[in-house]
This record gives sequence, C-alpha cells and structure tokens, in this order.
Amino acid sequence: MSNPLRNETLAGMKVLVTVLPKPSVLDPQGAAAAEAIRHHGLEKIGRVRIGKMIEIELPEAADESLLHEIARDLLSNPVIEDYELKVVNA
Amino acid sequence: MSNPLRNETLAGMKVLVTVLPKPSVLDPQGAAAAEAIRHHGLEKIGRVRIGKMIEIELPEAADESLLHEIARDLLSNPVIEDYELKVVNA
Amino acid sequence: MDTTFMTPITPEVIAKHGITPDEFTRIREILGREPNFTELGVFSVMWSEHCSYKNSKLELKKFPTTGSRVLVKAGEENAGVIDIGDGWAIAFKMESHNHPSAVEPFQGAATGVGGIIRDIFTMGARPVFSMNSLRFGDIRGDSAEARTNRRLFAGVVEGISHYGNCIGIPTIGGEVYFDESYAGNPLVNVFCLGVLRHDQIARGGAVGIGNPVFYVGAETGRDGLAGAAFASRELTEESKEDRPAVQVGDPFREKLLLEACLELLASGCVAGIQDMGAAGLTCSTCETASRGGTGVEIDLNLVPKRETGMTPYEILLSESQERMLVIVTKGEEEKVRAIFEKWDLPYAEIGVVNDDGMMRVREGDSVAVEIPARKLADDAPLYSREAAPKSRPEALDLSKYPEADCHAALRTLLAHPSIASKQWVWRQYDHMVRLGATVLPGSDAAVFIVREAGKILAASTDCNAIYCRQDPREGARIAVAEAARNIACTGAIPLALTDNLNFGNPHKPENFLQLREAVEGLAEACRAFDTPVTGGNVSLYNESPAGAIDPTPTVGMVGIVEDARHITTQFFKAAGDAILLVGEPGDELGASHYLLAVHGMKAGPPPRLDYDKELAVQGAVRTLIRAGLVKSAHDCAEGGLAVALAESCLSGETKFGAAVQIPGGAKRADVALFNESQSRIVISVDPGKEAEVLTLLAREGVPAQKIGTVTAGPDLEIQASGRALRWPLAELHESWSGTIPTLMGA
Amino acid sequence: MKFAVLRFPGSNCDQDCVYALNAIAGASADYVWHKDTSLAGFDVVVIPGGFSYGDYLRCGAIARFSPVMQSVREFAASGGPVIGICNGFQILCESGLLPGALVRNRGLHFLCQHVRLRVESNASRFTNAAVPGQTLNIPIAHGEGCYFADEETLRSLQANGQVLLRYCDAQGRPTEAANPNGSRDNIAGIRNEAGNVFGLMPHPERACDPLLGSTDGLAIFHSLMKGWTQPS
Ligand SMILES: Nc1ncnc2c1ncn2[C@@H]1O[C@H](COP(=O)(O)OP(=O)(O)O)[C@@H](O)[C@H]1O
Ligand SMILES: [Mg+2]
Repeated sequence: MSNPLRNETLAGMKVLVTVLPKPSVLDPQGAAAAEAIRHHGLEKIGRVRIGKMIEIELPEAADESLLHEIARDLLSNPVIEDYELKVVNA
Repeated sequence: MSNPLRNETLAGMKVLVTVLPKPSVLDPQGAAAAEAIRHHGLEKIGRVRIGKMIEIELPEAADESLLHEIARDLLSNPVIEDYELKVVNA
Repeated sequence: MDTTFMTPITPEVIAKHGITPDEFTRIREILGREPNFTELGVFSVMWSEHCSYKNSKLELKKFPTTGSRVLVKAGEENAGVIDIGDGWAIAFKMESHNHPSAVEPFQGAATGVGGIIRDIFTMGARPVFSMNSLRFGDIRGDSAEARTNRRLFAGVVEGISHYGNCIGIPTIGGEVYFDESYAGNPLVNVFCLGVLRHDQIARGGAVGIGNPVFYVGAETGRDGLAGAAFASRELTEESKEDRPAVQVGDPFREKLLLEACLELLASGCVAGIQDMGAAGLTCSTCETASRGGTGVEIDLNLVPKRETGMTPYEILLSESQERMLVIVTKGEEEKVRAIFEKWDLPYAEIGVVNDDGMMRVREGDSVAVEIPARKLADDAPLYSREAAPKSRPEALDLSKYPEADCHAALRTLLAHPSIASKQWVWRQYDHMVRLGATVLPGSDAAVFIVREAGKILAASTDCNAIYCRQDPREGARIAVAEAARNIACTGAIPLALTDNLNFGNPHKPENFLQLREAVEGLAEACRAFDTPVTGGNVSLYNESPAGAIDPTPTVGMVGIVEDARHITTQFFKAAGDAILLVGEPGDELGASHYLLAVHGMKAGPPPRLDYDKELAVQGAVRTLIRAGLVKSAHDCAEGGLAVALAESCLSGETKFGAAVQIPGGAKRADVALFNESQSRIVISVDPGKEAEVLTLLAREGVPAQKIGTVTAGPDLEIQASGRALRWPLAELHESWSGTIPTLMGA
Repeated sequence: MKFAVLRFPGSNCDQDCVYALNAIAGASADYVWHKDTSLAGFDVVVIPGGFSYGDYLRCGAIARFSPVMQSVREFAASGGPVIGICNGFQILCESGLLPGALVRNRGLHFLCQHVRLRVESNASRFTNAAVPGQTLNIPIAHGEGCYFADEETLRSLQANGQVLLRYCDAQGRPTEAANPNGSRDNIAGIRNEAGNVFGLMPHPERACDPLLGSTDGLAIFHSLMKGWTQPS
C-alpha cells in the first residue's frame, strides 16, 4: 500500500464488472487458452472462457441503476456478452 | 442452470483468474473507458483499469502451484500485468 | 520533495549509470562542479550508445550522405529527406527495438513502430508506409527454446500488426529470418516512410528567443525509465529486473498526435518540433536547444503526468510514448491550443526558449538541472574501440559436403523458415490501407502508389547475416546490392537507403571489427549504387548468454517507378513464356542456405560481388522492363536459382510449372541448383519477344540465356549437371507455404 | 448526390473512401467530423473503417455514443442510406442500427487479404448495380469481423433477404474454407429491414483502382449513385 495513487481512493469503493461471452458465442480465445493450458500439463480441464474485467474506482457512492446501465450498454454488448457487477469497498 | 454444458461440471470446481495491468503501466483501454463512463453520466470516478477474466472449469482438483504457474506464465504477462487466482465451487 | 537531490554521487552510483570515471571527469569539467543525481541521470542517457552513438559515430562518418536528391542530410534532423520530383519529397528511416522486444515482444515491437512513425511526422511528412526486418532464434521443434522463439515471433508480429493497423499506416514489406544466433536476442527493426512537399520540411531546432515550449501528447508516467540505457547493455538473466523499462504503446493516441502535428505544422505556427523518443523529455529539450543554438528552460510542475509523486529524475528520464515537444512562434499560442483541443490531446506550455545555451529544468522555484545544452547533446565522448585483426574466411572445401539428394534438398530449403512463405506474417498486417500497395507483400520489393504525390515508390529491406558472419564487408556490400536488385526487379530506380546496424558488444574486438567492416562495406556499396544514406540506427550489445548475434547490418532501400506500366512482379504470368537467366549460372556455395539447411553448416566465404556486373544486370533488366518486354523478374538470393524458380512458380495467385535446363558446367547438381552467386535475375518474357530481349542483352554486354519455359503445370522440372529432377508443384507449395502456419499452429 | 464520410478519432479509411468516391467512382464526397451534428445537404452517409476511439472496450463501442451518431440515427430513421464499412459495420451493430455483432476472427489473427463475395441479392440500393450470384473480389482487413447473431435473427435476416454478401469460393459457393473469419452463414454484409442501412466487413474502396488488383468495389458505390427504385 505504498502507492500514493491507491491511498487517494482508499476511502471509496470499487465497482468490479466482469464481462464474459455468452455460452452460445464462439470463444476462439478461450479455446486457444484451453489448448495452451493442456499443453502446460493441466490436462483435465473443462471449458475455458475469456472475458474482461473492468475495475472502476468510485470515490463516492453512485446510483446502482446507473452503474448497471453503464455495464450493460457500454461495458458489454448484450448480443454477445453477459456481465456481472459487484461493488466492493476498496 | 438449464445449460447442459454447465451441468456436466457442476460437480467440479472453477478457477477464476483475473489479470489486470500493473498500476504503473499505461492502460490506454482503461483511460478510454473512463472517458466514456464520464460521458455516460457518471462523472465522479477514479481510475478505471481493464484486464482479463479467465474462467477455467476444473472437473477435478488440481495442483495449486501448477495453477499459479499457468496463471503467471501463460495467462498473464508478469512484465506488465498482475494476476489473481481464485478456486471456487461451480 | 525531491530526495534524489540528496542522493550522494558515489563511484557505485556513477558506475550503475554506465558512466566511466573518465566520462565523469568530463561531466565535472562541463558543469564546473559536481553533478547532482538528476543531472547524472541526464548525462547517462544522453551519453548512452543509443543516444550518442559514442562507439559507432566515428564509423558512421564513412557513409555517403550527399547527392543531388538529398534535401536534408542524415544526422541533421530526425530523418533525412530525399527529393522525388515535382516539389515532393520523402523522409524515411529505420530503427531497432530489439531489447524491449526480447523482454516483452508485443509491446516492445508495437512501441518500436510508434517510435519510428514519430520520427517521420516530426519531419513534417505524412507517414505512408512501413516495413519491418525481423530475426528470431529457430522456431522448429519442441524444445523450450523453440517455444520461446515462437512466442517471441508471434508476439512481435502481433505487436507490429496492432500498432500499424490501428494507426492506419500500411506495413507493406519486410523480411524475417530464423537463426540460432538470435535465440534470446531477437532483432526487431522497423522502417517508416513519409511524404511531404519541399516547403513543408519541419526542423527540430528551438529557435526564436522567447518562443514558448509546448508539451503535447500522452501524460508522462514511470514507464520506460531509462530505456536508452537499457538498450545500451547486454541482455542478461538480470534483464528481467529491467522490466519496469517496458513501455506500453497507444496507437490511438499516436494517430491523434500525428493528425494534430500535421495540422499544426500546416498552420505555420511552429518554430521547431521534436518527438520524445529515447530519453524522452531530456533528449528533446537538449537537442532542440543544441540545434537551435539556444537554451531551453522548462518547468516540470507543468508537465502533464499520469502518476503522482514523480521525481525530476523520473520525469526527465521517462520514456512514456506518444509525446512531442513543440516550439511555438510567440503570439500563436491560441491557434496551437485550438488544434490540440480539437484532437483531444493533453498539452501544456511548459517552458521557453532563451539565449543562454543552457538546458535548465525547474521544479517550480528550484532548479533541478542546469547543463550547457550543446555539450550535453553533441559533445559525448567518442570512442574508436579496438578492432580484432582482419581474417579472411577459409575457402570452402566442397569435398567435405557431399552432394545431397537434390530432390529432397529443394523441399528442405523451401521449408526452411527463413525461405518459406511469410504470408502468415504479412496477412496480419494491414498492407492495403491508404490505397497504395500495388505490388503486395510476397514479391521482391513492395511497390506503393503515393496518392497525394502521384508518385510510385518501391521499397525493400535486406540483409543476409550468414554472409556478414563469414565476411562482414562482403555481406554488407551484398545487402545493398540485393536491395537495389529487388528494386530493379520491380522496374524502379534506387534513390537512397537507411540502415540499421545490429551487432554485439563493441568492447569485444571481434565485434568491433565486424561493425567497422560492415560500415565500410555498406559505404562503398552505397557509392557504387549512388544511394546515399538518409539515416539509420545502431543497436549494439545484441548478445545473449550464448554469445553475440551474427552481424546484421540491415538496409532499407527506396526506389522510384516512373510509370505505372513498368511495375513488375516476381511470379510467372502465362504458360509458354520463355524463362531467361540474366547473369551467369554461378558456382559459389559458400555461406549458402543450402549448406545451412541441408548440411547444417555456416561455412566458406560468401559469394563475391562485382559492382560492374551487378550494375549491368540491374540496368539491363530495368531497361527491358521499361521497354515493356518483361512479364516477371525475380532475383536469385537464398537457395539460389532453384529456389528463385520455385518462388516464381508458386508465389502468384495462379501457380505455374516450369521446364528448365540449367546451363553451365557445374559438375555437381547441388552447386548448379543452389549456389548463391550474385548478379542473377530470372525473367520471363513473351515467346515472341525472346529473340529481341536476348539481342538487347547481348548489346548491353550482359550475359544471358534462355533456360526454359513456363508451363501450365503440374510440375517444376529442372535438368542440372546431367540430372533430371521433377517436383510436383503441390508438394513444393506445401513445403513453402505450409511451414510457418504449421509451426505457429495456424 | 453527396456522400458524407464520417471521421471519428481513429478512423483511418476516411481518406481512402473520399479518394475512391471522388477520384474514381465519380461521386462527390466530403468529411464530417465526429463532433458535428448536422448531416444537412448529404444524401448518403459512409461510416469508414479504422479504429474509432482506438476500438477500446469493443470495436465501435465508444463511437456509437459520439455526437454525430445521433444525427446518423435520425438520418437513417428518415430513410437516408447509410453504409458502414468494416469498423463502420461494427459501429452500426453496436448502435443497434443493424442486428448482430462482430466478434474476434475464428483464427484469432488480424487478416488482410482479398476475398470473394457472392452477391445474394441486388434488390437493394447498395447492390443494384450487381447481378445476383455475381462474385466480387474485394479485400478484407480486420481482426474482429466474425459476424454473430442468434438463430432467430439469422432466420429473419435470411427470410427478409437482408443478407447481401456472403464469403464464397471461386465458384461462388459459400463454403467453410471460403469463410475467412468464422462468420455465421458466411455473412459478409447485411442490410436492415427497411433496406437503407448496410454494413459490410470488406472494403469496397480498396477495390476501385485497377492498379490495386480489382475494381469490383465500384459495384457498391455505383449502386448507391444510381439510387434505388422498388422493383415492381
Ligand atoms: N516481416 C515482414 N513483413 C512484411 N512482409 C514481409 C515480411 N517478411 C517478408 N515479407 C515479404 O515476403 C516477401 C519475401 O521476402 P524475402 O524472402 O525476404 O524476399 P527477398 O529474398 O526477395 O528479399 C517480400 O515481399 C517481403 O516483403
Ligand atoms: Mg529478392
């Protein structure tokens, strides 16, 4: 915690948005990662999916519904992706 | 939970690996997202960082140190990124 | 508060900065006092090899840099400028990003592209195309090393693709070689060319006392701290510790910066402009002051920053990407601000030009650095290192290398990753944006239509490092000759070239000898081909724990095609066309890829280059092309005549066969097929024009003969030294085009 | 007939589109800056390729919210023709002006190459200068050009004749091998239901000058210049 930038916002919160491709959407990146992981010695794995993790620092509380709107309309594309949103204390 | 693909591995576990750019490394994507989020009406935000979320289905228990090796060497690039690894029950 | 101010300057601190005791004495003399810690850092980056060329400058002076078309000479500004007629000019240059790419291939290569593009638009030129010259260790097999090499190769190509594609500058050509000498120390040399009107040439001098100094572009962060110093060291296990030196590029920002700077330069408000490349703010302030014969004073408190708590040392030495320093004509500040705002770029007025010749850096009221700018920028110590005594490569004893199965050997050569098709690479690059690529990658040289100028340019990068390893002088001469030959094959006349000198640690006499020999070879060949050097880059310390790389003086040459009807490609066009060999059949197998790929050896002297012969062959082929007599032209390079023929059969959209008889008295078929003698071009001509062409060549005194006929397929047939060989095209195609995708997992 | 070529920060095929339209196709085209909000005086909107806003987050995700896109929405709603090329197609999908989405190429690599396209229908103002079944040779250059839509959307695209271009082989067959990026049903270009918004991944502006190997892209620009009348 010696990073001054982090200290600035210690008081606030963080929004964590994870965005993953819908199961029906081709995820070639996930498939390639699965291949590479098997090659690395971990043979017994099921499906691998690769998505995005977006971390937003929030110095003060924000309206949850606005956050959801942002996650749905901007940070993800509902045609191909699902998102999950979590607000945590930083 | 109607997805048949998921049922197969319900018994197993999942590894969730999040990979984020190191704090000192430039994250142009995060900066662009921050701009867009502000435009979207959420003005008071701190830094935004964008990384990857990798979800690996594990039908049976795996060696943690191997998982960490995979997360560090394969799924992330330790030069510019930090990773976090969590094993959860599916 | 700046604690670094108080850091005592101990001999250890000095040594850690790569400064010798003699250099430190010189620094004290220049300052007339002890430097503080920040000043020491400033000297250390400015006097690193990367910025000062202290170990190579005396050699570089040997290059010819003048000529009737030279508008700005190499070294005067960021890149040389060459006249292409009708008031138009080009600026081009090549630059290496070897060490960053070894540590982080994607970002290392991407920021290399970003850096060279800035060099070009700093000159006032609009960048119109790029090329790249790459070297990696062997990518075949399942060893950990091969896997690492594949990872580096994939990452570098992806990084170049990412940056170049996003910014919208087509990557139209280049080369890739794979050799064990580059394991752990890949070479990533990137080339960029821009066009401008003669009256648009921008200067990098801080002129006009009282003119404000603007900073524009990305905010400064701690990334890339002291990268120039990093590039001036050998890569060791500890290089991993240098990881904070890795920079992340933002091609989107650079695109905005490019457009904004070109708009700004067109507005007439700019007195001087300089990109922040290696050594960032330090280098740009002292160089602009030195060039302008002025002083520059800046205040670090005003510099846009990405992180808090940065010390002057960190701000000055940061190599954050996508930044420029602009000296604005006083009174025009508002116009400048409006342009930066239009393009949504961070900017700040951070200082002023003055007349005291000092680079003065303040942090509010306190002075952090005060150094005579010219002494810092231009008076770095110059060294002539010790060179090992010259030795000639041993003659090749052919009896040690029995004739291999030639049928298998051609497939082995075509499947050698250095010779195999590089389509896997270039199709990841957007080579078509800007509507210029009329000859796509995959032919000898790229040919590009510069729409704004109505000119057609040809460009090629070349260097055969096996030749240079065996004989750096001859290898360097051949690099220039081959580039010119590739350009001639497209119908173009060579104009000028840029070079990138990649060598090992110059403190080792054998490496310094290679550097000197190569420079002298390049210089001599540039004179012979009348292609002045417009600038370039030196990358030394290319060593891994296993030793130095093979010497690799890469050249990037540019030529001009005078009429679109002259544009010629390397692949056969129609069955029935006559195949002619311009030049002699040849017999030199030394340093060949045949010996490497089939016998596993780098042995013997490289082929000898005879300038008169070479110039005659190139000139004759160009004359024939301009007379509309040539349907395809392809030079013989790695793998000799057999590989050249196979490439002419395979590299077009329609595949053709050929029936060929190799003339000459070579006793061994492998010599006839795979020798790499210079000054040879395979052309195909309409059967009705064959006699005319041969007559013309005879009149020019150029040896030439018909060697065969293009067929509709399905085989390539070659008779050589009494042997009749036949390869199904499909098999050759699989070897040549399948190798890299298969190795790279498609 | 006046073409508006939009310029977002990061657009990089804007100049190519203007050049191809003005210097080769014989049209009249001009730039419209992303901060502008008026499309008055323009008859066709072209959203060119490139990396708008760096394509950060997702291709086209941020451009969708730029000021000019509000005007494009109104322009399209009033029946004005809009063509999105490559990044422009991505922006149109992100904006909801076209159904579906463009995701990472199946092979994960950026691909720059010539492809063959079969004209599925010429009953549109974007393809009326072509013949149905005709194949066009036009290059692609993208990393995220794999067209995705759910089954229902695909069915209605098909049923309404909204698929205008499919990747095909030299014989005009839409085979797997001819599909460069894994697009559903080999889809390379679609129009909206109303027929006035068209998105395609290939770059017609790169196939107008014979010196670049093909002039098949002109079929699309000439269609637009010809205008379109409802077939009777
Ligand atoms: N790294 C690269 N980037 C773009 N094009 C490349 C690259 N490497 C090779 N090429 C293209 O592939 C073709 C063959 O390259 P190369 O075998 O080096 O040619 P040559 O031996 O004629 O110089 C050339 O058109 C070259 O531009
Ligand atoms: Mg060649």
